[in-house]
Amino acid sequence: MINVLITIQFKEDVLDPEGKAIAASLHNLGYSEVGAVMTGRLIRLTLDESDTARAMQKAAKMCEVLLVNTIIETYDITIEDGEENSA
Amino acid sequence: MINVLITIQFKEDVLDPEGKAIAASLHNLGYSEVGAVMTGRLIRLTLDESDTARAMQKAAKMCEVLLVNTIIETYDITIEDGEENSA
Amino acid sequence: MPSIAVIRFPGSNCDRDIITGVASITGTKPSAIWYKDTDIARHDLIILPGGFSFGDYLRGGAIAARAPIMDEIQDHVWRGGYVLGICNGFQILTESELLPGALMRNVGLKYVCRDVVIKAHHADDGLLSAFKDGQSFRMPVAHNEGNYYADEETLARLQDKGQIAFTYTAGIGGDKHIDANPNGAIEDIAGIVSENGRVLGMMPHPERNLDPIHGGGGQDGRQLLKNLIEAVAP
Amino acid sequence: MNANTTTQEHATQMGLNADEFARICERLGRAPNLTELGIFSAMWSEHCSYKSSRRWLKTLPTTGAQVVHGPGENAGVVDIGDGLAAVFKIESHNHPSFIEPYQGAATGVGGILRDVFTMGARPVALLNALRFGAPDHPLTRHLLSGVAAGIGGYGNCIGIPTLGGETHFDASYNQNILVNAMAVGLAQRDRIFLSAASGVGNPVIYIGAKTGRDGIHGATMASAEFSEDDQSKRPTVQVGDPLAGKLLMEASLELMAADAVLAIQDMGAAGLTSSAVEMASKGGLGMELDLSAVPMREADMSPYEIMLSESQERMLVVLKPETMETAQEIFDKWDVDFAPIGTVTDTGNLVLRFQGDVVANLPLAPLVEDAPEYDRPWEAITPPTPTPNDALIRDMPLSVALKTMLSSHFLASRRWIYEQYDRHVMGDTAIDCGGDAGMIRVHNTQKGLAMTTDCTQRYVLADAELGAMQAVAEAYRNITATGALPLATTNNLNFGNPEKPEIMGQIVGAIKGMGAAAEALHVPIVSGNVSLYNETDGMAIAPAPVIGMIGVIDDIMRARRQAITAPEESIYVIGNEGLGTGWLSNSVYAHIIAENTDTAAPPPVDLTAEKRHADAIRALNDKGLISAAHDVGDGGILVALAEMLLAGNMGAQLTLPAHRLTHDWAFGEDQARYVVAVADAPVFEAMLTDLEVPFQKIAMSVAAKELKLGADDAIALTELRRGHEDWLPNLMKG
Ligand SMILES: Nc1ncnc2c1ncn2[C@@H]1O[C@H](COP(=O)(O)OP(=O)(O)O)[C@@H](O)[C@H]1O
Ligand SMILES: [Mg+2]
Repeated sequence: MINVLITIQFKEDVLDPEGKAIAASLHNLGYSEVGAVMTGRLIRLTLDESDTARAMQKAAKMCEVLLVNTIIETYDITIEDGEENSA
Repeated sequence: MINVLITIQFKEDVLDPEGKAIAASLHNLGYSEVGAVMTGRLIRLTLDESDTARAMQKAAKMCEVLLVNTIIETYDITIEDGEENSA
Repeated sequence: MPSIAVIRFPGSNCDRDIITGVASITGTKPSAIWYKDTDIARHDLIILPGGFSFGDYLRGGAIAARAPIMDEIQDHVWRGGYVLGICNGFQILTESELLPGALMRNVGLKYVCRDVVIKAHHADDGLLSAFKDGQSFRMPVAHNEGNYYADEETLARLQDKGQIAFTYTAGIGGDKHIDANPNGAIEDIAGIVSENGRVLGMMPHPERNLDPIHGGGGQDGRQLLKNLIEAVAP
Repeated sequence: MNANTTTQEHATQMGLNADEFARICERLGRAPNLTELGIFSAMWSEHCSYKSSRRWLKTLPTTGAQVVHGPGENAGVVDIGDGLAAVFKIESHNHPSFIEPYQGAATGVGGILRDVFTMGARPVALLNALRFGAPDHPLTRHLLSGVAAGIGGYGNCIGIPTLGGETHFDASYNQNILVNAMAVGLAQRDRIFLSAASGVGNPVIYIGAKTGRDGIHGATMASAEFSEDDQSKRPTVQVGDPLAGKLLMEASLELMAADAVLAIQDMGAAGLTSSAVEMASKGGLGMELDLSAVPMREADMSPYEIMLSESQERMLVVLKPETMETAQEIFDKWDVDFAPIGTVTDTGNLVLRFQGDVVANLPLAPLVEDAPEYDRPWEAITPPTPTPNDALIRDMPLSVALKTMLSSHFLASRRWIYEQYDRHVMGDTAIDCGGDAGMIRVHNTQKGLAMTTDCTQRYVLADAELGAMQAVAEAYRNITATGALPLATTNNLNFGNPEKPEIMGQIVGAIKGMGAAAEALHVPIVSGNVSLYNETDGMAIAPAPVIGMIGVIDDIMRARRQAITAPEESIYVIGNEGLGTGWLSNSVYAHIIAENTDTAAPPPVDLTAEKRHADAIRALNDKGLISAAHDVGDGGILVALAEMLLAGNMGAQLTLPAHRLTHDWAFGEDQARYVVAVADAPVFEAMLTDLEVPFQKIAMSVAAKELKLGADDAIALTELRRGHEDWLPNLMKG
C-alpha cells in the first residue's frame, strides 16, 4: 500500500479570485503581514502497489486523465515517505 | 519573507462525497489499485516575517480564525523549508 | 410591527427579495444595512439574506462571518434580539458559531435549485412559537452548500432541546419522483434554531414563494414569514 | 516611438493575410510596431469586424416602432411601455468553453451581462443555447457538466435568474461545442447609456478587475479554425470572478444613476483595444491612454499584453470631470478598482503611452472603417426533397413510440441542467425553465417579460433558409404560448468556415430566412453575434442560427404555463397539418423511431399562418379562455400533449376517432400550431370560428394519471415520466 499526496494549484498566470478574497479578509482581520495568497486542492490516494516509482507514474497518469485540469492547473505528487516530482 | 503551506482535510468521521466520486471515476477508468481517496484544500501564503516559529504561530491563528472550519476540518502547516506541525 | 433590518454584504443577492417579501406582509420596508455600517441596535429582527457573500470564497459565509458587523449581531443576540439567516445567511450563522454545526457541500456535488417540502417543529418560545408541529411548507432551495452536518453529540443536543426547526419531507414532483432531501443534510435538517430559540437558520427561501406570480402556485413562504414575524412581536 | 517594426510574418501569426497587412502599411504610411499590429489584428479579426458576415447582416430588418437602439450598440434596446425598456443580447463563448468548459461558460455569462449593464440596464434574466456532441462521445459528459456548472457558477453568484435555454446533441459538435449566453435587462427608456466618447479633455477611467495575461488574443482565436493538435494558439484561460462582476455591476449602475457617466463600454473581446477604439471612433474623437496607469495583476506586462488582455470584469468610462469625487466614493464603497488612465482628445488618433514613451499612435479611421469586408463566394442551397411518410416505418403503438421519443436525446428532460441554475433570485420569476418561454415580472409593475432561445439545427442543416425561418417562428410561438406579444429578436449565428462556399451559402441562406421571418412577424432584429470557424480538421458543425426573443404581457396574472392542472378540460390543437396528414420528414419521429437520419426537407413555414394563429392565441387568452398552452415543435402534437400532462401531473383521453390517430398526425412537425387546454369549449370554438383559424378538439383531461390513446392503447404518466426524466441523469452518471 502506498500513500500518494497530490497537490494541485493554478498555473501562474491564471487568476485565483479565491486567493484574492482570502488575502483581503486576512488583511481586514489585521494580518497585514500576509502577502500573496494562493489556493489549491489536494487529493490523497492509497494505491495497492509496492513500487514507489510505479505508483508515482500511475498517479501522474491519473492526474493527466482525470484529477487535474491541466489547462489551468499544475500538480505535484508526493509519495508519503517524502519523494517528490513536479509537473 | 516566509512561505507557508496550509493543507486542510475533512475530519475522519466527516463524509467526503467528492473523494468517493473520484474513487469511483478512477475505478471506472480501470485504476482498480486505487483504494481510499480523500480530498482537501490547500492555501499557500507568503508572510512578511523572519522568524519561522512566529510564522507558524500566526498561520495557526489564521487557520483557527478564518481558514479552517474546525467543526469539520483539520489542518497541517508547513513552512516551505520543511518544518511541520499538526493540529 | 417589529422593526426589521436586512444586512447586505458584498455578494448578497436576495436582499431586495426578502425586503420586498417582508414589506408585502408587514406593509413596511425593512431597513437595508450595508455591512460596513454597524448600527443595528434599534431593530428587533435582523435578517441575513441569501446570496454569495464575498463570493462564497473559502467556504459559504466564512468571510462574512468574520466581518465586524457580526460582533454587533452577536451583541444583538445577547440583548435578546432575533436573527433569521436564509441560505447564505444560515451559512454565515454557522460559520460565526451563532448556530452549531456546519453547512457542507451538497452530496450531489452540484448546485441545486428546486422546490422542497419542509415540515416545521413547534417550540414554546422563540421564533418557532407560531408554528404548529408538522405544519408543512413548499418552497425552493438554491444552494451549493446546504448539507447540514453536526457531530453526534451536537445532533443529540439539537434533538433533545428541540432545536431542529425544519426538516425536508416527502418527495415532490408529478409522482413524487424527486427526493425529499436535496443536499444530503443529516437527519433531513433544513433549518435549526439556537438554544434560546431566537436565532434561526434555514436553507429554503420563503421569499421566493409568497407572491401570486411565483411558480409553485402556493404562497407558503408568506405563511412561514408571517409566523416568524408574529413570534417576534405577538 | 518603439522601432520594432513588424513584417508579414508577424501579421500571419496574428491571423492577418498579405492583403490585410499591405493595407495596414499603406494606411499608416509605415509598418506598424508589434503593439499596433496586435491592435489591428484584434480589430480586424472576424470576431470584432464581422468581415465575412457584415455585408449580409446589413440586410436584416432592424427597425420598428418599439426599437430604441438596434444593432451597433452593446445590446439591443426595445420599448416595453410605461417609460421602460428591455435591453438584451446573445453572445457565443464556443471556443473557450471547449477548452475549459466551466470557465468558458462562466465568462460567457459574465461577458453578456456586461454588455447589458453597460447600457444602464439592470440585468434581470439569463438564457443560453447549448450544443454538445453525440451523447456517447467521450468528451460530451465532461463538457456538459462543466458548461452547466459554469453557467450556474456565474449566474447564481451574481444573482440573476437563468430562465431558459435549449440543449441539443449532435455528432457534428463533438469537437466544437456551442455555448451561447443571452442576457436581458431593464432600464428607464430615457436613461440608456452609450459608448460614444464625448468632450475633449474629459477623463477616461478604467474600472473593475486588474489586468492579467488572460485570454490574450481571444478574439483572434475565436476567428480561427481549430486543429486538434494545435495547442500553441491557446491563450491563458480567462477565469471568471462573479463576485467582482457583481461589485462592478452594482458600482457601474450606481455611477450611472449618479449622472456621472458620459460614455461607457465594457472590455469584452480584445479588451482595452476594442473598448478604447470603439469609444473614441464612435465619438468621432481621439483618445490618449497611459498604459502604466492600468491596474495590473501581474508584473512586467508589455503594452501589447495590456492592450490585448481579455481579463474579465472590466469597463472603460468617460466621466463628467466634476463627478470624479462622487465616482471615487462609489468605487470605494464597492471595493472596485478605479483608475484614471487617459483623456479624450480631438486628434482622431489612439495614442498609447507606457512608462513615458509613446508606444502606439494609430489613426482610428483605418482601424474601424477600413476593416476588411469580404463578399465571400457562396453556393446557394438546393433545398432537399422530403422523405415521404410512406418511406418511414409506422407500425409501433403510439404509446411506445411516444415513450421512446420522450426519452431520446432530442426530447428528454433537461432538468439535470437547469436545476443547477438559480431560477428564482430577484423574486420576480413567474415562469422558469421547463416551459415554452421564461417569464419575469417587471419589478414593481404588473407587466411580464417573456423570453426564449430556439433553433432546430437539423432543419437548418437540411435547408438553412427554411431552418432559420423556422427558428424565428418557433421562438415566436414559444413567447406566444405564454400569452405575451413577441417584441424583438437577437441572434447568434454559429457556423463553420466562411471561406468555404457551401458554408457561406448556409450563412447567406440563414440570414435571408431569419430576416424574412423577423419582418413578417414584426420582431425586428436588434442585436446579435456571429461565431464562425466552428470546425475542426475540416469538419464543420451543423449550422445553428440561434434565435433569442423577448415579448411582453401587460398583466402578468394572465400569463399561461404549459401544465394542464385540471381534469375535464377540453384539449385542442390550433392550426392544422400542412399536407393534411402530418410532416414526418426530418422529424424526431423519423430520426428516433424510423431511424431515418437523412438531412431531408424540414416542415414548411407559413409566416402568415404563424402570425394569424398567434394573434388568435393572444385574443383567446385575453378573454380568459385558455388555461394552459404549449407550442407544437419537435415531436409533434402527441409530444406536446404529453409534456403538458407531465408538467401538471394530469391524465388525458384522446377523443379523435380511431382512424385519425395515425403516426403522421401524432408526430408530424408541422408549424404554426399550439396545443391548448380550455374550460369553456363552446365560447372558445365560437371565437376561433369567427377568427377563421383552424382548430380541432383532440382530448379531454382526466384525473386518472394516464394517457389513453385509444381503445387498446394507454400509458401511465409514471412510465412516460421515468424515461423522460431519467435519460440525462443516467447519461451523466456514466
Ligand atoms: N441549457 C438550458 N438551460 C435552461 N433551460 C433549458 C436548457 N435546455 C433546455 N432547457 C429548458 O427545457 C425546456 C425544453 O427545451 P426545448 O426542447 O428547447 O423547448 P421548446 O421545444 O419548447 O423550445 C425549455 O423550457 C427550456 O427552457
Ligand atoms: Mg426551444
